Amino acid sequence: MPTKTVFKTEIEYVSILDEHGQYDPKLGDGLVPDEDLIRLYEHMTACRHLDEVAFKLQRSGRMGTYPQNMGQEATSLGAAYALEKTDWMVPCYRENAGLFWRGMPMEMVLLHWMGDERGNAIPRELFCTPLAIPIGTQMLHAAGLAWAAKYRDEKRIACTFFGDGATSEGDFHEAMNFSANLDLPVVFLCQNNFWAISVPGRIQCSAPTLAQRGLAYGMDCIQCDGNDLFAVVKVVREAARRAREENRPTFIEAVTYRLGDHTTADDARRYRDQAEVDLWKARDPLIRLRGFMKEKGLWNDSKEAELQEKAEREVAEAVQRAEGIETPPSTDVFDHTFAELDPQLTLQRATRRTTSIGQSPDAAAPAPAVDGH
Amino acid sequence: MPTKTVFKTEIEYVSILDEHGQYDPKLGDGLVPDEDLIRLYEHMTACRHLDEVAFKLQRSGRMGTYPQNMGQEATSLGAAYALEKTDWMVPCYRENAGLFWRGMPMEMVLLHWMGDERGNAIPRELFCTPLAIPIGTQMLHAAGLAWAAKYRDEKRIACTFFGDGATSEGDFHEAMNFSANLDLPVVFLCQNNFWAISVPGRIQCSAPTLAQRGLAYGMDCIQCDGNDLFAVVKVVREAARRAREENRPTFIEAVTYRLGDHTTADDARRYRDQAEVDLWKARDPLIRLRGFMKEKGLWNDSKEAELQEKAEREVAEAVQRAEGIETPPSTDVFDHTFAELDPQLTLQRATRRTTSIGQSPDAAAPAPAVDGH
Amino acid sequence: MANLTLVQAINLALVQEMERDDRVVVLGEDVGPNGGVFRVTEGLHKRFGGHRVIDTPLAESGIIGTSVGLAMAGLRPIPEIQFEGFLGPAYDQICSHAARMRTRTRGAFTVPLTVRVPVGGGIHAPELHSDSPEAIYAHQPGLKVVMPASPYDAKGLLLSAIRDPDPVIFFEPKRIYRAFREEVPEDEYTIPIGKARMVCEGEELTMVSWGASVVQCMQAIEKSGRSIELIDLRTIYPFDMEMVAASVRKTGRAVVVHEAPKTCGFGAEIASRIMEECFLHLEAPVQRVAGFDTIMPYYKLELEYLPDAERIGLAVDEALAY
Amino acid sequence: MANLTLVQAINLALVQEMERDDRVVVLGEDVGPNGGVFRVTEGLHKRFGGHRVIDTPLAESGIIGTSVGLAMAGLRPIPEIQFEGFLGPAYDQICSHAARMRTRTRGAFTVPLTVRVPVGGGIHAPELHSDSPEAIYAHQPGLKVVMPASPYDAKGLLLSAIRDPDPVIFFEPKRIYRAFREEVPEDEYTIPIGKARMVCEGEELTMVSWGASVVQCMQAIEKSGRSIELIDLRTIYPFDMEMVAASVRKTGRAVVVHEAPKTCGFGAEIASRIMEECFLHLEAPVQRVAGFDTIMPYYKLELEYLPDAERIGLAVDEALAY
Ligand SMILES: Cc1ncc(C[n+]2csc(CCOP(=O)(O)OP(=O)(O)O)c2C)c(N)n1
Ligand SMILES: Cc1ncc(C[n+]2csc(CCOP(=O)(O)OP(=O)(O)O)c2C)c(N)n1
Ligand SMILES: [Mg+2]
Ligand SMILES: [Mg+2]
Repeated sequence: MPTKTVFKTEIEYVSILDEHGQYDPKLGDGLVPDEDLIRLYEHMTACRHLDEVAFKLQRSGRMGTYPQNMGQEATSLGAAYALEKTDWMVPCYRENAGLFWRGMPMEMVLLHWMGDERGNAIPRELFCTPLAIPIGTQMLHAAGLAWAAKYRDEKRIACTFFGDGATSEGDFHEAMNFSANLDLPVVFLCQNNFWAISVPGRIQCSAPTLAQRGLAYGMDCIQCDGNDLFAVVKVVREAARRAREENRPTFIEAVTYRLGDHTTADDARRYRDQAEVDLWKARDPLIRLRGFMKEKGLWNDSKEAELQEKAEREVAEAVQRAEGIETPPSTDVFDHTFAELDPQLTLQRATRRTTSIGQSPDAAAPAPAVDGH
Repeated sequence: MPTKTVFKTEIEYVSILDEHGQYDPKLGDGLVPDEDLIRLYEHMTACRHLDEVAFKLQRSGRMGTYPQNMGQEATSLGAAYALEKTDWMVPCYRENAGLFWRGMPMEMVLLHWMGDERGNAIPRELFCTPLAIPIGTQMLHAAGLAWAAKYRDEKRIACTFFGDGATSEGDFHEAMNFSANLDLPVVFLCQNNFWAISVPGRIQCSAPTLAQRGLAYGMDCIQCDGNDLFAVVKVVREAARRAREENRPTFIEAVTYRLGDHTTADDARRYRDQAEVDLWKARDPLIRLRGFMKEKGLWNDSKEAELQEKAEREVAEAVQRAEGIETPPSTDVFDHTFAELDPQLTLQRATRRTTSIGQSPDAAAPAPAVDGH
Repeated sequence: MANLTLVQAINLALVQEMERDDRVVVLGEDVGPNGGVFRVTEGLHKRFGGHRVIDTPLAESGIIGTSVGLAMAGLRPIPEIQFEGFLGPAYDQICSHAARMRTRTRGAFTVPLTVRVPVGGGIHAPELHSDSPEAIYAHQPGLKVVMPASPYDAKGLLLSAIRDPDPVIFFEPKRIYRAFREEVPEDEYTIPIGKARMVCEGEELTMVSWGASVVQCMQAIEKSGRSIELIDLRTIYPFDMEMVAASVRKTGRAVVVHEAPKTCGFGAEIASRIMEECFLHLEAPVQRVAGFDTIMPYYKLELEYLPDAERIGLAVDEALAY
Repeated sequence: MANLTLVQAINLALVQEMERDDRVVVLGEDVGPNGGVFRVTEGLHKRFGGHRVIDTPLAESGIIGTSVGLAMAGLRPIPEIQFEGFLGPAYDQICSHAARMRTRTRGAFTVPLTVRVPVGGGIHAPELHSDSPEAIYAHQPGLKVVMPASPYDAKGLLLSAIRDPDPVIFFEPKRIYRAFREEVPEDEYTIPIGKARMVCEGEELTMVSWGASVVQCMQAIEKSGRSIELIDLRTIYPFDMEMVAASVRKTGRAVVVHEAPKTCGFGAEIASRIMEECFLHLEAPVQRVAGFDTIMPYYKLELEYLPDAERIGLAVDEALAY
């Protein structure tokens, strides 16, 4: 039936260091200096270690629900590495590796999952927004942040992180569409880990690739091996350049896998096969990078042992800091609702109650004892 | 940088009878029998005539805001013609031509715009949903209706109509994504008329085609000349078949133009050039079809004069019926809130007020005079 | 008759109604093989198949919007929204369409839809997993809003909701999902929407609450040693003003308790209605023990936010002393 | 000083604030060359350019969500939502993010955002163009909700809203967009958020209203011939309870008037607060003259739905006779 072709395109996949250790020097060389590689690997290791400790904290009742990052460290970290330190990072909740690279104190992430808003009081100079709990909503903030940077001609871009599931939300579409049509300097980085809790990727997107989501907006889009640090650095760096210099957004699908449960509240054995997990364990980004560094003579077992110890210490200290912080006073429930509290809030804060106190505040019984701290 | 191509595609454009009267018999012959062609042209004419009358009704205060269909009749009608009469039509608000073909009484559409819900009390056997006022929301209903038909194995599909602007809404994305991933028998028909009120198409979609919106879902997608009745019939028929037989949805971009203002509340001269309008006036689907029918010997000036008279009469009668209907009783404000009114609503209905009536209903003052009818 | 938790009672209602009526389908995020994040739909996928228990894309507006279509076609969809904090993206489809379709079409189309939503705080959950938006939906004409406070009620109310010809938002207080068990008959029974439950009778004061707060109210009553009548509303809209008014006319005093923020919470509606209908019987202003007019805090401070027996007791004392 | 309509007063405020502060940007559907469907942004695009006055894609969640980002970065975005009926798709970005960002981050990020939204009925508009959702947003902690009832107030309140460090929903009653003119100073002035306006003083009864209903109240008061004190709330959250309470303590009687449905409308909050704070002064229950608990009807019947002088008068008579 067709009478004329009006659009033609194709989507590419980038891999540099594959799961078998095969490395493409043409694409990879010069991408990441050796000393950076080592630091990146150290970050991955610390992140992985935090996952283990956090899991135990949750199990022993010292922390609430926690989502492990295990398996996805290369995507998060590679992207953070490819960005300028003053570019916005707009994460979901599985970006520990990247956030730590940026300088986010480990205890802030812990505090968040310990049910404490102080974990989100992110120093402005980190250019990171808080973890996003409602799925798919933060990409619009990234678009707005990038827009503001463009408005002020700051040459700052925004990179936003999200999962495969998030691409099903209407807000994802609107963020992509705003960015493409208003020419906003945004990098959309989808961590396709094949699962949204128990729902398989096929239910979120039945197209051959998730990357092609970008075609709907005429956006540059590309797929890469998300467990390959080099590939991630390469595609994010290129996307960041395009955003910074041309105000052109990019959609990146980083193919990766969540090795752990969705969160500590989840039991992935209920819905996925161990065989699949095992397959991906072999593709673990840490193993892969370590192998590469060993081959290159950058790494050895004693360095590894040292690093493990260091990571253990670092995490333990962070946990100590997070647990050591005093419980916030109950006035904290009130104090950040507005810049200035209105009379009703002021009264509720002072009396710690919502009931009226008769004809005049003086007639009130004393506030409950909980006021103490 | 790319290392492997993982997806390749192209998008086609279908045109059969172009604006210069050029006709492709290979694609067009056998598509629409001559007697149907005449009936379709009659519907277009009636629809066009209603537009003119409605405009005048609005200007003289006899009707509220009204959106003209002028220029887009071929898309709406071609699609309605290509569907089975028991397929769901899920329109936006510029589908008069198609709805009339389906059998929607003209006065119902008038009643709607006269601010009367009775215009939406659509006989079940028409398989049409009411006009959708909130943009972009009705496609999800189409997906649900199609899903129900599939659930019951009814071989009924749903075709939903919407504008270029609507494709910017999150709900559009979710409807497309649900349909593609859950294999729902839906035809998505976008009337790309280049404007969403005053906002040009470039702001809704900066991709080369709107049709490629479908690629994000791995959906079949195609572009066609929306002012070419034949092209619309062809692509919708094919899409309907695919939906019915294979539960595969299709996204169609019908390229057309809104010759009138957005609605009677709009003044398009504020934001678009007359030259653009003139260009599209030459592509008017009515002129084009009439020319074709004349060429084929199916039509002549006396038939045209007769038809104009008939259309005038038909519209006048519909207006008379719509205006002749009695104002609904004020109890109509209440009676369709629920299948059964709860006590509070029953009281509000009986007393026509929301104020309490003292300690018991008997103590109430009489209801206000407005109760009369 | 079995001793069930609230989760189990809802599960049982779903199973029985799906057996009885093949128009019933369950859809949402993770409701399939995983049985829902709270395991409310556990076993349904296995029993009824992927045809009737459907894992959807992660999109709340899509879940409700397609459910509206399913319902318009005559099915009885039961979408689950995973937490009340994620009702937001579906707000428009609920309020602009589900609630309006019958009115809009003068009854030509109806939307017999039951939206199941875990609700409320107290379970140490992350942000946006602990809110109480019932007043938002009670303010939208065309919706019914239900919130059971016990396993027995949950089963009976859910059956009524599913069979109701109009859209129902069915809030499930997650704090008591597994907090206690109750005898729940295997046999079919329904509890009418719009009828409250008299939890205990009393002479001195009327306490009105719903959802998980009913437990806090019971604790406060026990502590107080006073003769207090406790009404569990069960249905937020339409609510059982008859029972509330009769009680307040008897006691002359009332305290309303809920988790949602005070301002414009459903307590305001109840207090106003009590004033309107029992004015001459009132010995003291109706008191509202509610969440503060602040964002529900992260869980470290959630117990500072939620009404507890102490705050309720204080209100009772003051109302009685008035 | 010029004699301006409400539309013109808002336009003037926008122009002046954009001149003063280049962090202010205006965005939304049709706000650019078309000047907005109500012409509120008329001339802005020409004056300030497409850089600062931006036509966006047709997507309300996108408009608010990107505005949240713009505001987090320190700009002062003023998004327009074309009609209150289309706030629905943006509900989640408003309530889950704009309202919560300061609390969530302990002030590290703030959202100084002013959402402009035409509101209310009475203009013969299509479906979903005539609602009054102010109570919905008043119930969400972290938001301020403003609704001017006159051109003078509109200008002063809008400047306060734009300069407010927190998110403000600025409702513009479309029924009085052009219904009357008022002297509006060219010079800069602001009206504080949270302060009501005493429209007229009186001794027998207090009437509280806001938005377009204030006009209906004035008509009812004139008709009644009684001494009635009329308070125009101007701000819904936080509202000026001080002025309301002082008045009711004086008059002993109150009637609240609004267009939104009665149940859980903002009238419930006001009535409850009056009871809480003026109980011993009340001679009659506070009455609510409000929209019915039904969907706002299509325009043929909209005047049956909206409170008018007659319905208000009846409530006044009964409250006075009580
Ligand atoms: C709006 C919204 N809906 C539902 C949830 C519950 N939920 C939390 S995580 C999750 C799955 C997310 O999947 P994906 O986007 O792929 O991210 P991943 O966890 O796999 O990294 C769901 C459904 C939520 N947080 N927000
Ligand atoms: C959710 C929503 N937002 C805004 C509007 C106001 N509005 C009515 S029509 C329209 C433009 C629609 O454009 P398009 O989808 O291209 O359809 P067209 O009118 O061109 O046929 C807008 C913004 C609306 N009705 N619903
Ligand atoms: Mg995932
Ligand atoms: Mg259009």
